[in-house]
Amino acid sequence: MIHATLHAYVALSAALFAIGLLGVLIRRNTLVVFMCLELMLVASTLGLVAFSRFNGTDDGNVFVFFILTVAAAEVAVGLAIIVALFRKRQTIQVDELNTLKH
Amino acid sequence: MNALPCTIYVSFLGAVLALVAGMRSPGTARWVALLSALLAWGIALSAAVNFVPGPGLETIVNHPWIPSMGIRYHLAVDGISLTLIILTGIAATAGILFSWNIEERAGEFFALFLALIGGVYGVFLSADAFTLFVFYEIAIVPKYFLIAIWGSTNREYGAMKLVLYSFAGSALVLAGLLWAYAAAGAHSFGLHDLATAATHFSHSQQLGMFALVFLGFAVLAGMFPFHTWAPTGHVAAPTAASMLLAGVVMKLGAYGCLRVAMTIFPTGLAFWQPTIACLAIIGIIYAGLVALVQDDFKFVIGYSSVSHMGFVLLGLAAANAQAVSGAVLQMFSHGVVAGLLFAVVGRMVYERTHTRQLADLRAMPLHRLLPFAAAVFVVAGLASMGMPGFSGFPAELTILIGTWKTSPLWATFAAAGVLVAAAFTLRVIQVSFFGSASIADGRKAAPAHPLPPITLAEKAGALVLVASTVLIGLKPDLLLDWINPALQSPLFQAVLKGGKP
Amino acid sequence: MDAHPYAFLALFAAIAVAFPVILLSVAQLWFRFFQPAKPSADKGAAYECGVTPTGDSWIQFKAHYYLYAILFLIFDVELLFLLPFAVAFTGLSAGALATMLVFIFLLAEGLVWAWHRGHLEWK
Amino acid sequence: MNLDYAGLFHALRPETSLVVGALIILGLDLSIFRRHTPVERLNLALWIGALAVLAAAAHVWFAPEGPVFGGVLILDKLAMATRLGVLGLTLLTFGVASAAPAPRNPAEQVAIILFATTGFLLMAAAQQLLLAFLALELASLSLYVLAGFDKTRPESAEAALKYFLFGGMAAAFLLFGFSLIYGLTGSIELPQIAGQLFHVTLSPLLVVALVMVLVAFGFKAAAAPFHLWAPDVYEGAPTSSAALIASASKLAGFTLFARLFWREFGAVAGSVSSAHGEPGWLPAVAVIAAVSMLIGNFGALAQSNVRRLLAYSAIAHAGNLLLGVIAAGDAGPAPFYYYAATYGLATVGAFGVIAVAERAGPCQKITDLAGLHRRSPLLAGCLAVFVLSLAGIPPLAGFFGKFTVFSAALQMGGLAGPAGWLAMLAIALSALALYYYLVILKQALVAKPAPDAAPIAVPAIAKLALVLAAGLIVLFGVNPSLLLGLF
Repeated sequence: MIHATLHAYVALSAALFAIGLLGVLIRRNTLVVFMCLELMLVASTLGLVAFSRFNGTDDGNVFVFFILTVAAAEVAVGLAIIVALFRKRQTIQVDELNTLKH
Repeated sequence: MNALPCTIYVSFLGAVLALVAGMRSPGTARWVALLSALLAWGIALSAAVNFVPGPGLETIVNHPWIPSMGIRYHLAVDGISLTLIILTGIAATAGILFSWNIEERAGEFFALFLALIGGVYGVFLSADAFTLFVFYEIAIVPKYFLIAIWGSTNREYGAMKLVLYSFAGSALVLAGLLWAYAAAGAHSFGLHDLATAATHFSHSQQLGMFALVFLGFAVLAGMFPFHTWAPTGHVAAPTAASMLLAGVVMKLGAYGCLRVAMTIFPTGLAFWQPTIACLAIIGIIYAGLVALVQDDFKFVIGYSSVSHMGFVLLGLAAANAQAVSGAVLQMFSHGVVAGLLFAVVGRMVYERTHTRQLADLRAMPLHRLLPFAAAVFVVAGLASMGMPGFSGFPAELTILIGTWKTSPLWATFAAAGVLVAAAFTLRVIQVSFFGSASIADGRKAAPAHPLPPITLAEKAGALVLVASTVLIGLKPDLLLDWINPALQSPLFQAVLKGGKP
Repeated sequence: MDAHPYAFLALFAAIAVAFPVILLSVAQLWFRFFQPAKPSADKGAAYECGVTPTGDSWIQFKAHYYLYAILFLIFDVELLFLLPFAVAFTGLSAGALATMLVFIFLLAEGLVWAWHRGHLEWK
Repeated sequence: MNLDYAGLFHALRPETSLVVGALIILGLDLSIFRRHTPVERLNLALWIGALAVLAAAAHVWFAPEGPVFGGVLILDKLAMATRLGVLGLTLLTFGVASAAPAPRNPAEQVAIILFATTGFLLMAAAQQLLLAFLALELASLSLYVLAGFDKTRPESAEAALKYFLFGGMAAAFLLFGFSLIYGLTGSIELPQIAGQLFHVTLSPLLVVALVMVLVAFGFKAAAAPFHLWAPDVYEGAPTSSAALIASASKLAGFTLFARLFWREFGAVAGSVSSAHGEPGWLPAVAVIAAVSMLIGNFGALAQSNVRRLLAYSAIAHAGNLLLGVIAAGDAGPAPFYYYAATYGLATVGAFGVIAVAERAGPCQKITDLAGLHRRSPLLAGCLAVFVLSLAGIPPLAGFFGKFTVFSAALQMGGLAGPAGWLAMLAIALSALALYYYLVILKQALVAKPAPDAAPIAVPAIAKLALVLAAGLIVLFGVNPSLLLGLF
């Protein structure tokens, strides 16, 4: 089996995080932005697992359990908000959300 | 002696009561306000009667307020603060008498008025920098509402400008005090402790702190070029408020300069002395000249009080025993006289003729329409010119002599300022009251209906003020005997020594 | 030589790929030469069992089902905690058991709440 | 570590009572009261919620000090003070909610407020990365829902979405930072992490981690340049939610912030007390604080909407609070705690006044407050107290908050270093700030009411809450030792 170094894992999680952040910043569709948020969470999850493995402590793994739960809760709340907004505004494009003046 | 703090509490309590009473009827609010002001004044006078002049502050109350920061609620009195407390009592009583005709939201008016007065009493009584600052800011905010709600011309602009200037000044003071407090090791805000600690500060620190604190207070004292709030504010303010502004609030600034900035940082004073004196003289002459060309009666008075406060600052800057005592005397004198002038202009004349344009006033022979007002205004004018027999004379004379000791040049310029003051005062007396109807060139002629007569309240208020200016003019030692011993205290000795150029 | 024991898998895979490819390419050729495209409105219409279709076929479906999705998600994630709990069950102290029971109770309470609010009835 | 569950349950009694209260509210609302009008259901829920909060406060008051469950939670003076403050602010928020029109499902609103408060309580005491993250998320998720609670207004949902997106991003940043910290130190317990970091130097990875966590808290605290969500949320969210977001969550958030950075990264704090300070997170925080003060104050000058004005002033206050956090290293948490608590009081009060005023018509523009002194003298008086306290006028609590924070910052080395300059900047800007606060008061106390403006009737509960808040502000301002004595 392949033996990846810790750096590989950290690099991968950093890359995932960067991709997610990029998506959050440039995508206009709320749902896609939303997925990118989850991607950022998953990135740190990967980091935690890797660190947990290489540190030899279990804290990271436990942390991951809770992150998954929190992510699920975030999905629940986020979806609810998006649906509520869609019912009012018939759009989920971020740049069309300009009722509140800037 | 121990009754003096009650002046503060009585005023604040009176504010609350006036607010409550105002919900029932304006009349009750008026009487509540008048009674509490009289009570406070009476307390001050009774304290003055058995006041033993001596060097240094005589502690009245002193107990820990915020122990973790070494802040104490410390009230004390000496001759200087007693003088100004008496002045506050006079101004407050007169002010309430002259705002007897306030009908709209009277309760709130007198509540704010008394809150301001309470803050002023507190400043004059504090011996702890934090306590002093708290009372100082309590005195600032009511001014905004007094002017913005009950004021006249351009009131919201005037009010905002005045309050922002004052608050910016107090921010400077706060910065300086906090800096000194931190540099002193954050043990105490007591004026005495700070002064002792300040002796260990580096020279540059002293200069910086003095600049911050003095400038902050001097803004409120109307020092050139930070005086511009004063004329607009005075003009916009209702009569009683401008009486308080000129009479008492500007004194807060001067008092702060003397009691806080100068006594804590004498070294700083020694450095900045010429600058301050220069600004003071510019203020005297510039404001006088501007007053000479104003068309608005109230602007004349507004600039005149800037000019007179210039004398106070000059006396402080000269920083020798005579000049400083003269400055304090001038604070008292100007407080009374300016109150009188504003009372005549704002209440007696404007409320009846509804114009303050000198051109309009000259068209109506006011000395016949309002003889009492004319008489009072002449007295006040003479007093503010520094005519012998009125309080202005000993005050400005003492300042000039004292300043001469420090620098003859300054004294000469200031003397020129006296002449300018005489000029614009005579002009305004002549134009406003003794202009004859013959020159009515199409302007608003003499009003058809006779002007309403001067009310009893106005007469009472005017008499109080006239009496005090004449009394002090004839017998200045009444106050000087309090002031001079106070200047013997170590703190002031440091000032007077450090002040030598 | 005897083939690798899994060689036939490769063979099957090759055939599995080749078969549809061949058929599709033949169909493509047939279409190209014998049956050029003649599009028309009737042809393009959505098929409604012979009835002429009405309205747009891109209608919006009600989003009510997302509540089910969310509820499912929550209870799906619950497994994440229940599995380790079940595995380590025998070695758990009373306190841990109580903690877990609190957790399950809260989830169940949530379900009951959703049920009572009528989020489980398909409207 | 031996897991002491009894101790855990014992220490979590405040949170337990809150959650139980929420469950009771939901249960009653579904069973007995489902036929009643929304207003009745709201009042019932509010009363039960108030009882739960009081019970929690009692538990907090009598809780023993010390670490809990192997140091996952720490119940020290800061935790206790913050918990009390948060509970008090939640009570006042209930008062605000009682004044606002009842939403379609009131019980859920109160229950979610209680859940958010539970999150705040845990934030106040968390001493472990996992618990800190969970507490923060519990609070944040509840607040997202609350921000979008008014289903009748699209602004509300929009505010919720913006808040959610920014908050989610903050959570991701926080988590990534945490994962790096865990990787660097191999532990998620603050003390161990601190012990580990004591040896290491400022490695690039650690810098990344610090920046990530800092950004996350910048978002949560609405500190510039991460403040963009604040004005929209304050404007769009229901008034009671905005009050909670602006007050209790600020207090708990800053407590967690200070605890995390001083307990965990104390070794790599760097220094801002001298002109050439060592690198560390303190200089970064100082920069954020300065930017927040500037953007907040100057942004507020341009506002014509009272809620957005409050939002920008909140940004400015966040800058001052960061200054307090910086100074907490030397002066302890008392100054910034006092500042945050009294600021929360004033903000809740201001939003309470807005909520009551909304009963008689919309209250968005500053001019909507015109002539408040005629329409309801009580409201006008309370608003004056709150706004002047925000402006920092003695004898109100806001003044002493600024005073103690600035003096603590100046004691870090006078004007020798950035801390001192920052304090000076803050003092100067507070003079500027008086202007826009007076603009509000000018409408409320000076201007004449609009011809069609009706007098406003203040409900009893709201009256109680407002007077209580105003009284507390005066009390704490006149005698700050009441709060400082908690430390």
